[in-house]
Amino acid sequence: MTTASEPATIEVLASGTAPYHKIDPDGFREWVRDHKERALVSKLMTEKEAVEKFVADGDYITYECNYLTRGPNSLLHEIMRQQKKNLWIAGKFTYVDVGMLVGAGCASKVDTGFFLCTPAVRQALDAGKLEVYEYSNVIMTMRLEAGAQGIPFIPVRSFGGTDGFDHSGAKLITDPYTGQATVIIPALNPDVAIIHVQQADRFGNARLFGTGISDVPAALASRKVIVSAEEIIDTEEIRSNPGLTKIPYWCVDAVVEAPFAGYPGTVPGYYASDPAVVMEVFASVLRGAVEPYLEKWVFSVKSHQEMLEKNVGVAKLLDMRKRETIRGGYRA
Amino acid sequence: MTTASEPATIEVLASGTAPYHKIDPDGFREWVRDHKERALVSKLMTEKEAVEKFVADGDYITYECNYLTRGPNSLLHEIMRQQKKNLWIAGKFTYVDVGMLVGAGCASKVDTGFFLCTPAVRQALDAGKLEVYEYSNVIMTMRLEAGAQGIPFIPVRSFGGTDGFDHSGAKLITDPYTGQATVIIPALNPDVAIIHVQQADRFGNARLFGTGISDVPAALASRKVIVSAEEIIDTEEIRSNPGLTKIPYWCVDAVVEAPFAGYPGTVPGYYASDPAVVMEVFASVLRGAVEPYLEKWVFSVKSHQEMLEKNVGVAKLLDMRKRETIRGGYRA
Amino acid sequence: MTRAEAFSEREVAMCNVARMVENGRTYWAAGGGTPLYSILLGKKLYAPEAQYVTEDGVIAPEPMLPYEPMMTMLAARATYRALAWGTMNTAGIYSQLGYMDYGVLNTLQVDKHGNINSTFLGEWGAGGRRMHGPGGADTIAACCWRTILITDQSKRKFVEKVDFISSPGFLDGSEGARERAGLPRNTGPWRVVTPWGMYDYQDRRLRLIARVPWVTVDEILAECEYLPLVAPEVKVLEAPTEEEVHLLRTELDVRGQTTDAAGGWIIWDGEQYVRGSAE
Amino acid sequence: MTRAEAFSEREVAMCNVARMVENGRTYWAAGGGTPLYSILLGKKLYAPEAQYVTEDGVIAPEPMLPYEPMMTMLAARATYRALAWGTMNTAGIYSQLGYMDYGVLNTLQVDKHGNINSTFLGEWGAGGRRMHGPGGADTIAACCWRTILITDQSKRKFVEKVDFISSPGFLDGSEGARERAGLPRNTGPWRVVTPWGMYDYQDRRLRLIARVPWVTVDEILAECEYLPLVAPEVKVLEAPTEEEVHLLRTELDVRGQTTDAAGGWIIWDGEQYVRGSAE
Repeated sequence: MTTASEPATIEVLASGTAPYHKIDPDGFREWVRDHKERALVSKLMTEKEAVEKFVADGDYITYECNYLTRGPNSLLHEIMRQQKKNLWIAGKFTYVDVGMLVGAGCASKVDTGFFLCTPAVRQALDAGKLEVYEYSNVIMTMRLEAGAQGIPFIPVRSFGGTDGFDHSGAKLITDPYTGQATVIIPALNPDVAIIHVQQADRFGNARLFGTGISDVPAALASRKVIVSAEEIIDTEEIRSNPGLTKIPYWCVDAVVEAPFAGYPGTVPGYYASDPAVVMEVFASVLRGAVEPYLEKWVFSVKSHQEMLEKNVGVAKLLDMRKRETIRGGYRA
Repeated sequence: MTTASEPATIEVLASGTAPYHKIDPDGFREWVRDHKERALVSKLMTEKEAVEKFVADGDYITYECNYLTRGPNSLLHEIMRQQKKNLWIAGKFTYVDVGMLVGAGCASKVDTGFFLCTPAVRQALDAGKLEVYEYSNVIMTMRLEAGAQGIPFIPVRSFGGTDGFDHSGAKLITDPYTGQATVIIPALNPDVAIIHVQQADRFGNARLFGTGISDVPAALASRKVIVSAEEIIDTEEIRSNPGLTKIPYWCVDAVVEAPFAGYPGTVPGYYASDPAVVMEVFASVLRGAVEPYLEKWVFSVKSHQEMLEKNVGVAKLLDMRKRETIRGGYRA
Repeated sequence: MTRAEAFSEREVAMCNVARMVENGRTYWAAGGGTPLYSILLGKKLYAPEAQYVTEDGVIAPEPMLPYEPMMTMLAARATYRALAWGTMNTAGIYSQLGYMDYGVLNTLQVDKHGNINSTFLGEWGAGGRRMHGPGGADTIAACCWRTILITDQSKRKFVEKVDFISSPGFLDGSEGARERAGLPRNTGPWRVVTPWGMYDYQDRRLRLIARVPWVTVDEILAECEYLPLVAPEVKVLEAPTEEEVHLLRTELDVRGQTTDAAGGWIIWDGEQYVRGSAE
Repeated sequence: MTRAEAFSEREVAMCNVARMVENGRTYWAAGGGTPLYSILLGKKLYAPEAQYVTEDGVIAPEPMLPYEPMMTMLAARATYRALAWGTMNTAGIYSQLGYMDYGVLNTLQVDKHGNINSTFLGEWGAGGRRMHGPGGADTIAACCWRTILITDQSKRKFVEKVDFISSPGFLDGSEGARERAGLPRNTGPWRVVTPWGMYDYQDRRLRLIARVPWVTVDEILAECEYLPLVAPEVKVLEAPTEEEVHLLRTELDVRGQTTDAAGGWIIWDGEQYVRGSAE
């Protein structure tokens, strides 16, 4: 049992010096009040409409999982196809994705995390067209967690002592309760989140199966949320098992029906990956030859569905589905 | 985009003056390291063994839900039966429970929340045998959330300006990111949590169905965790749908098989309440006549099962089960 | 809509709250008594597309009515056919994020600035009478965009200054007081509804804006320890309808625990409503 | 256990980590390469009751092996038959709470105090070479009770001071440096394993404690830019067994992406192990 001590101040022992995305919990609340639909209205639209409407040049964007695993790839492709500019990317648990977005000319800032530092990324860095701020995967997802609670910062037990700390928005303070040095990190409220889920209804009530990265915090923390779904299911189905709904409709601004949106990656419980194309994208970004990949898989088609039709075909899709033999935990 | 400002200090604008349960994130980590079983070993035991082993006089205790709804009633009764003393109760979302525990002579401190302030409670207060510290339900569950993350405190957007704040462990500081006045509240790491769930395996992997209060944070935040379960299920069943496991085994110290442990309340999806006895307990605590209730339902029996046998009987239990006709969301 | 012949005072307050419920808005119902029943009444009769949460984090249920006694949260019937199930922190976090348009709550004591006391009558720590505490109301009052408070009309409930601020109104009434205390911007008390009338706030001070037909403004003011401002035109509220009280009695508060708990009854004598007993 | 006839350097390191895996302990495997395969190898052969998590918050899976290329987290085969599914914050929070006994990670550069660089070679912001960043390793290095680092034995990897601390070791090596930086008490680097040897820390400084039979201490020290302390008795590690390399090649790293990615091969010439090519 401890009686509250009463320091008049809390010491700030160290502060990172990097720019960080604006923190404004009250402004975020007002955005929610003015823009988030609390009525049950259909938000179904095409990937083209969703990206036109909800992704703007200069936006801070987070996407969930990555290009290989339940990635919102149809939306990522559409963002590149629409040539969005100067995006600030939450580069947590990413792999080839940042290299693709930078290669496509869409990104000018990255908070990392982890990403493959490809020739395109290095060129952009050298040319001063890209800035990178230094966090780590969990620090990024904890920033989203704080953003998802509407609070300006959150204490964490990692990140202290690293050089990343210096190139970030973190601070080291004396915890007023224990007197111990404690790291706090700034909340993250992205402008836009794109998330691929297994099932959603037309209002945006979304089910996710399997492990995840920060899908739910990202949906809560972001001003604009685009959900793509392997399957659109009926709201009656949602109401029949409310325990499966991970993201409620009111967080979601657009719902895109997008079977095989994770291609060439896997969507657990639905289909395995296409290993040849997974290797192709790795080879492309690592060798600094991302353009041919983008040309073939993104720019030469008008939509994800056209890409599946022209470049993949039924046999391969059925084979991917066939190779995914695990069902336990992935169905209602 | 904001560049980190660098104040050398953060102002503490106001501090609550109440005692609060010790905050010691590093000590909690060491407790976990030294006491939490990471091997898969059976933790099945009787309610008597569990309470003898894991509830000590003077412990800070949290229980989930309340006496009416998925309450850990068989464990609460056992704590009273074993006449544990000087417990400090997390009185969030509680109803008749605090009145029962105080009436049984078990509690000497309460962090509230919400509880029926019964004659027994008022007598204890007047006699100086009970202290109450002032929080609110969400502030209490957010304190548990901070404790469940191993951090010393967390910012919140409520509680500021109340008189509860003054009689609590909260502080008002200037957020170093926005400069705005921001409330922070101390983490809560109870000594013991008791939680009733629908299903668990013998190692403690637990499934919860329906809405909840702070079951998962309580399990993570507490040094000693006793789970009672309507059904003990096989670990094969747990592994068949990992998405349903809400509390992993390593948090749990004791597993008690306890069908109808929520009696006289409901366990959603399993059985409805016994309305007559629900009214009986309300009437008893509100009229300051809790002793006859405790004598009949707690002290005169050796175990919850004996109570079911002697005081309830098969017909009533089957009727409670029959009246619970809703299944959607409550089964794997 | 048919005029109801007889109804209780609590029923009047619930009907008046129910008529304010709007489609496409979110409500956090404090606890399970009058606030929840008011919202359900509004949803059933006037605004089916209003959505609500309760403290256990249920999102937009279609409950199976009536409830068993005291089983208004967590129970299967109360959380039936929800769009999602959550926890207390789910409710807390959505309200922190600004997703909750309205909070509906009741209380023991309210003061001129809308501060709410449900903790202590008298001086804290020095005698007096401890009550049940804020429960979820503190978060509702702090974080919902607008709060609707339901209480009875009586001198000991409408006070100059509450003995203990359990849930925040406009605090000391000065501009920016809530923000200075760490609460979200542009939030605060919006309406107070009693069986006799309705209040809003002018410059953060309680103001009477409506009354029921069978009570005068003076009668209301006589039941206020703190004399509220009075709007230039005090509107006259409609009496409950037969549909409203029928629904309340057959589907919502079927055991009358909420509606009968306090206050008198109002009866239509053929020409007007008069206060009387239910006998 | 049969002696393996030929194996790669990476296989040596993984086998040596695998043999340290203990029953009843928890492991956080960084990413999906050598750390994950080392733990799986140890679990399959020596410590079936060791449990692990990966960054996506999977708890204690029984994965369906082998994986598809690059599909070592989130994929159905990787998270198969887990005891629970979580998220990245699940993994982070359990490690913050002290539930993770060991973290296993690999790196590009390590210094005398066990600090890890995976972010930048050269001076940050002034030329040099950006790498992939810490990923989950920062949290692993900060919060697991003990960390096991896997890396190759080469001068450019064992340095006096890393160019950039991506994940914390003992920082400047002074007592309490980690605590002063906000990290949990009594945590820190525990072992470094390379294809040639093994290190621990004495007073927070790297110390060579074991070597493989086919490499001398002097050869190891020649591949350290920073000369580590050397234990009074440098143990000789056992070579990989046939069982180990068979399992690695048939169930774990079946495409050789991890094991073939760098380093030479070791071959039994009938009398002793010699370094050679795989041809």
